[in-house]
Amino acid sequence: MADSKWMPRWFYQLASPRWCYQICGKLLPWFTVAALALLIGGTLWALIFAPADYQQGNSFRIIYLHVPSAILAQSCYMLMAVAGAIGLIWKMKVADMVAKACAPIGASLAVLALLTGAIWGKPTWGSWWVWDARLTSMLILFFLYLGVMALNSAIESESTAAQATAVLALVGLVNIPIIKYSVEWWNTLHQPATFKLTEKPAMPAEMWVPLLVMVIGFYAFFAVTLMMRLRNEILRRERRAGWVKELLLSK
Amino acid sequence: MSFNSFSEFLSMGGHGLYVWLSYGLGVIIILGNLIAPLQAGKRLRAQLTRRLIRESKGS
Amino acid sequence: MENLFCERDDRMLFEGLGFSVDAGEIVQIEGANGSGKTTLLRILSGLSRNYEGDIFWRGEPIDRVRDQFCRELLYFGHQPGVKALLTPEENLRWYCALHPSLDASRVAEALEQVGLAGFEDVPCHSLSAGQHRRVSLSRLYLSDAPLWILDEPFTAIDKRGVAAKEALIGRHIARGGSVILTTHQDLQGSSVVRSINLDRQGGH
Amino acid sequence: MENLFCERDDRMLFEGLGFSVDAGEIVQIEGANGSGKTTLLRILSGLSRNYEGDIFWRGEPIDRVRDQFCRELLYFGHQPGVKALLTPEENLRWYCALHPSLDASRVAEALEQVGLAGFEDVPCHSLSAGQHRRVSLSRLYLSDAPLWILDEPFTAIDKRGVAAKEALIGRHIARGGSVILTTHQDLQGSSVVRSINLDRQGGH
Amino acid sequence: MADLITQAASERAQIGPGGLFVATLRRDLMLSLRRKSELVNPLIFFLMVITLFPLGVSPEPGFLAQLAPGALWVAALLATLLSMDSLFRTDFDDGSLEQLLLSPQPLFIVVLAKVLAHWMLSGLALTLVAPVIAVMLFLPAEGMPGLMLSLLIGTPTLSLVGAIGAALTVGLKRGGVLISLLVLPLYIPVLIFGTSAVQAAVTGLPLGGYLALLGALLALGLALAPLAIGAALRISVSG
Amino acid sequence: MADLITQAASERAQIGPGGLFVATLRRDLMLSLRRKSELVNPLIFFLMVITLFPLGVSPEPGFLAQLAPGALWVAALLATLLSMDSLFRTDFDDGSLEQLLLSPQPLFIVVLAKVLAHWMLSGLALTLVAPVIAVMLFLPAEGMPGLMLSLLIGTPTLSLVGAIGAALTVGLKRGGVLISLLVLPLYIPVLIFGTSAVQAAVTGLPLGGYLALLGALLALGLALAPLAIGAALRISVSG
Ligand code: HEM
Ligand SMILES: Nc1ncnc2c1ncn2[C@@H]1O[C@H](COP(=O)(O)OP(=O)(O)OP(=O)(O)O)[C@@H](O)[C@H]1O
Ligand SMILES: Nc1ncnc2c1ncn2[C@@H]1O[C@H](COP(=O)(O)OP(=O)(O)OP(=O)(O)O)[C@@H](O)[C@H]1O
Ligand SMILES: [Mg+2]
Ligand SMILES: [Mg+2]
Repeated sequence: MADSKWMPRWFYQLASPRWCYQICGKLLPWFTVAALALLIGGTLWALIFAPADYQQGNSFRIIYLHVPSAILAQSCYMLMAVAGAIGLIWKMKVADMVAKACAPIGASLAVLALLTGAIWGKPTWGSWWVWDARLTSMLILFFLYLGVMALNSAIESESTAAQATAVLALVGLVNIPIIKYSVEWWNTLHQPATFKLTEKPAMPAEMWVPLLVMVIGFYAFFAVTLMMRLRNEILRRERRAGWVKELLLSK
Repeated sequence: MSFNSFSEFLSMGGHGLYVWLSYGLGVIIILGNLIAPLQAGKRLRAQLTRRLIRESKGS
Repeated sequence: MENLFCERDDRMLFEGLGFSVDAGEIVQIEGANGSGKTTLLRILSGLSRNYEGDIFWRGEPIDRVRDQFCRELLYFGHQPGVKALLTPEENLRWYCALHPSLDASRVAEALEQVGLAGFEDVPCHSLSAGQHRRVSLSRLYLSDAPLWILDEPFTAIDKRGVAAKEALIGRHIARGGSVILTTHQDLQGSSVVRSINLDRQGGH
Repeated sequence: MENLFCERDDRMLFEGLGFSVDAGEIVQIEGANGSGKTTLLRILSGLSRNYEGDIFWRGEPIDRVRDQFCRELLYFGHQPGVKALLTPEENLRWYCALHPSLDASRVAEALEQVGLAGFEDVPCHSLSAGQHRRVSLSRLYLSDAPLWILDEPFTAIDKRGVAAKEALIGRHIARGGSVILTTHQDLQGSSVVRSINLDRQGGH
Repeated sequence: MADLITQAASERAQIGPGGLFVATLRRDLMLSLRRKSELVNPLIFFLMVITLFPLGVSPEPGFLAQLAPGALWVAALLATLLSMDSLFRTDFDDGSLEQLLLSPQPLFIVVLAKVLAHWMLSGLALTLVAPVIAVMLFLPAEGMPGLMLSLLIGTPTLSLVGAIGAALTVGLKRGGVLISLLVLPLYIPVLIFGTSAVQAAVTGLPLGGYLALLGALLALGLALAPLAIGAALRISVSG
Repeated sequence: MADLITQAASERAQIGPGGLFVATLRRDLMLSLRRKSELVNPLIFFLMVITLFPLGVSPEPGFLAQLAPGALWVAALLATLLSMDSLFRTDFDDGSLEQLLLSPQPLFIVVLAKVLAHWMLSGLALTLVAPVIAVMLFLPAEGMPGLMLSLLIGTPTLSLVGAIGAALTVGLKRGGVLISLLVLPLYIPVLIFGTSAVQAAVTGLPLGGYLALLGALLALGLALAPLAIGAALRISVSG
């Protein structure tokens, strides 16, 4: 775009689908190895070596999936909205594609957080679902993802779909902190801490270190799947470009 | 090592169902997120290559 | 209007199309049903942004002078943009507020000229198909905008109505305006018509 | 069809209008916008019952033979009756189920004849204005009904399309059918046209 | 010669009333399924109501359980009512309704098919998701059969009666009657018997009586409503 | 010569942005008032909900009083949401929206006028009838000011946010999205603060904090929503 002269060089490069495709291809093996190592190591640690919680017993081990997926679901939304904004303002195609690739990953992670939470809730609170602040705001985040995905699939023209989705994601982004605080406030008002989530400082190191490993592993895994989706999306949209034709025919 | 035997490990102190259900779901979702783009990518490449070959023959 | 230059690149419908419209000129876009006339007009008017290529208005890229361009444009699409629950007069008054190039003081006159005298305060849903479109067409009588983009303006209009509209377009041209239009009927009275045929273009 | 006789009495639009349509005849209803053409056609087809007077079908008052009349009538109104969300083919299939005079086995052929081959499975909302109307018009190719009532069938259709439709009407007439239609364009090829002008009538 | 034409038509394999019924049902289902964005998609509405009540009223399980039977039935009723307007309006706007009235096939067939399609995507769909929603509202498990049976028998009546209102108001461009006001009084008996059935089921009382009453209302509706709808449509289009 | 034309236009007494705002407001109000038969007329919807709850759930005053704040706010929210879809859809269908986007006047003026018109016939109307309805649901008299104030400050935000969803979905003919799905998550904070304010008022707690929060949301909405709506409209029409 003519009026974005002040953008640094790497930004331009990122904007080139071809460059982006190649750099993703180079990074993918490294991230895959890291993700696998961290996730498998973390899971073994979490399941076998970490001590049981004195209150919740072994059901506590669900935390090693639950918390990373919950954190990732939120980070993913932020990435999606930021990428959407970049696509909207600078008309950068790659950013649109990143935003589009984020939505299904984020939604699946939100599902994982919701399901593991629900499963955890049964032994801990005695019911699959309660209208608790965190649960409710996670459910709403999931709805936001659904909305973004539905809107994207409903619009046929790809550039229009990307723009519309970006607007929605941005509006949702403004709203996420508002939802979080309103829901938390609402809940503490009506239902004074019947069920308090375990607080972080209360955790000994042999419990939270594997958690940290899992969280980092989840980030690596997120990067892997995002890059894979992004590469597909680049290929699909740039199918008329010369370099894609060369690439495909060279194989 | 916080378990003394394998059966103890499986039962997770009575919470086996919940723990294994969660981890099962976790594995499914992680693998799904890896397999889905892999397969979509394969299909897409095959489809695009086929079209390219068709077009280059056609012209 | 010195120079309007327009160049487009689109995959399916037309490729490498380029033309310019000068003051005092009528450009008629021709083509069979589905050949992309409406699509082209929507792109030219700035409604649709799904295109590749450049459009210039008075020598400037259109995105730079969007505001000025809107001020000087009158667009008439397939849908007449007439509210069935409002009367012709109410419909027009709103358009006058919306677009500075429309002269609110001549609404009654315009309605009379399109043959709707006596129907000013009938809600549009009890007008006939042709009268409905005439309500929207009466904007042409109010407009000072130099560029008119008209998509099949004569649909459902009777012969006398068509003749009157053609005369109006002729007068607009004479005043130095320009018109881009599509129609499946032949333009009869008008002289300075240049036509662009979309059927020749592209793979459709 | 031996004898169709029709007589109407209405306050505002037309008074003492009376005409009959024979087999192999085209009757063109003429008149300016708002002169009552659509109103007349809706009355004739039995959609509107707000009239005074008598209409006969094959010599019988129409209310007596409503069922038979519906079976032998094809009506085409201002609104094309095409669902934007369905594909042309799905649209037509439903019409075939609705009306026994339409031949479901020829849907593909009819779509090809109106120039929509290749668009069978595109939802109608992404068709152009003319293509949209063509979907509805393709019912004419399917129909065995002796009487066609067509309200401005050529709107938004390009010239080649109009010629094809006129040829079709000609064939229908030759087979002994009859047609009542309105249009603001001139019928070119057709021979046996009798026209009835509503402008002369009534106080409008 | 003219008679030849007519004869040709009658010789062809004709699509009878049964075929028309199926074709209309398919068409209407297809239309609704393609237009997923339809605002008052009854299922979405249902889910919305269920999310909003805990947030708006109180998340307390005991209170929600008490609220559940009524809230579910009120939501079902509103969902039906809100989706009713579009039953004939889209057909009217695009001209299909005129074509429908000019068909020589019996009108009540098309009408019944349209109402059935509407019910399948509102009443039936609601009945099927009701258990899930009831769990989220902490309705006791004993109430489930009563809830599902009463919805299954009661909602078709809602669709039939609502269609009369929709047919009466379809031609109105301006002013006049409100479909809700026409229809709501007729809905009240269904609502009362329906919630009574659920409450009876929850408290373990026999609910056969309520279900029989709902069934009687349905039979009455099936017998009379199609005629009324057909007549109302003819009047609306002619006006 | 061409420049003469442009000059003529600029010499005439022009209708400025203020005039456009008033004209659009008048037009939208007129349209809604003429189309009285509109199904999702928020007031009718509100009244319906209030009639149905005592019938469907329980006529007990104590229970109803407890239900009232939430039910009123949920009804207000649903009424807004359901009437939202038509905000731009009718303009889109008949081509006025294209004209609107081609106007040289700032888009947010028209958008604000349309949202204001919508709010006057939904949120404002609801606020005005809310006391009557609250009495019918046995809401204690102490709750009234809280109810009215929270509705007055909260409902404009609902209209503003809903309009974003309406603008995003207006071009969609087929499939996919549900305006409700898009907008509902964004409504939750308003619902929570709104009902909290009413409940605080009923129990005699200070409600200034909640009202301030609702006001902050409104300010945020007023600042950002018109931009988002305008962008969304351009995107939708272009697609
Ligand atoms: C469907 C049910 C549940 C959902 C949707 C849910 C959601 C969440 C979310 C969104 C977080 C925040 C992650 C972050 O950003 O740090 C979280 C953290 C957490 N959850 Fe859950 N949760 C659920 C059930 C449970 C249950 C039943 C427990 C255990 C009793 C639990 C224990 C925790 C813990 C210990 C944390 C970490 C706290 C922290 O790091 O701040 N959750 N959950
Ligand atoms: N629903 C209605 N209520 C009241 N008056 C109506 C209604 N529909 C049409 N009219 C009036 O009846 C007259 C005839 O309308 P009609 O639609 O028959 O005209 P037409 O000859 O078909 O015109 P066109 O060529 O524009 O289609 C018009 O003057 C119109 O104002
Ligand atoms: N929303 C849409 N999505 C996808 N394709 C579309 C859409 N609208 C139009 N098209 C396609 O684009 C082509 C051109 O349409 P357009 O409306 O520009 O034709 P037109 O020349 O104006 O025809 P007409 O004379 O019938 O008005 C058509 O083949 C149509 O099928
Ligand atoms: Mg066109
Ligand atoms: Mg007419």
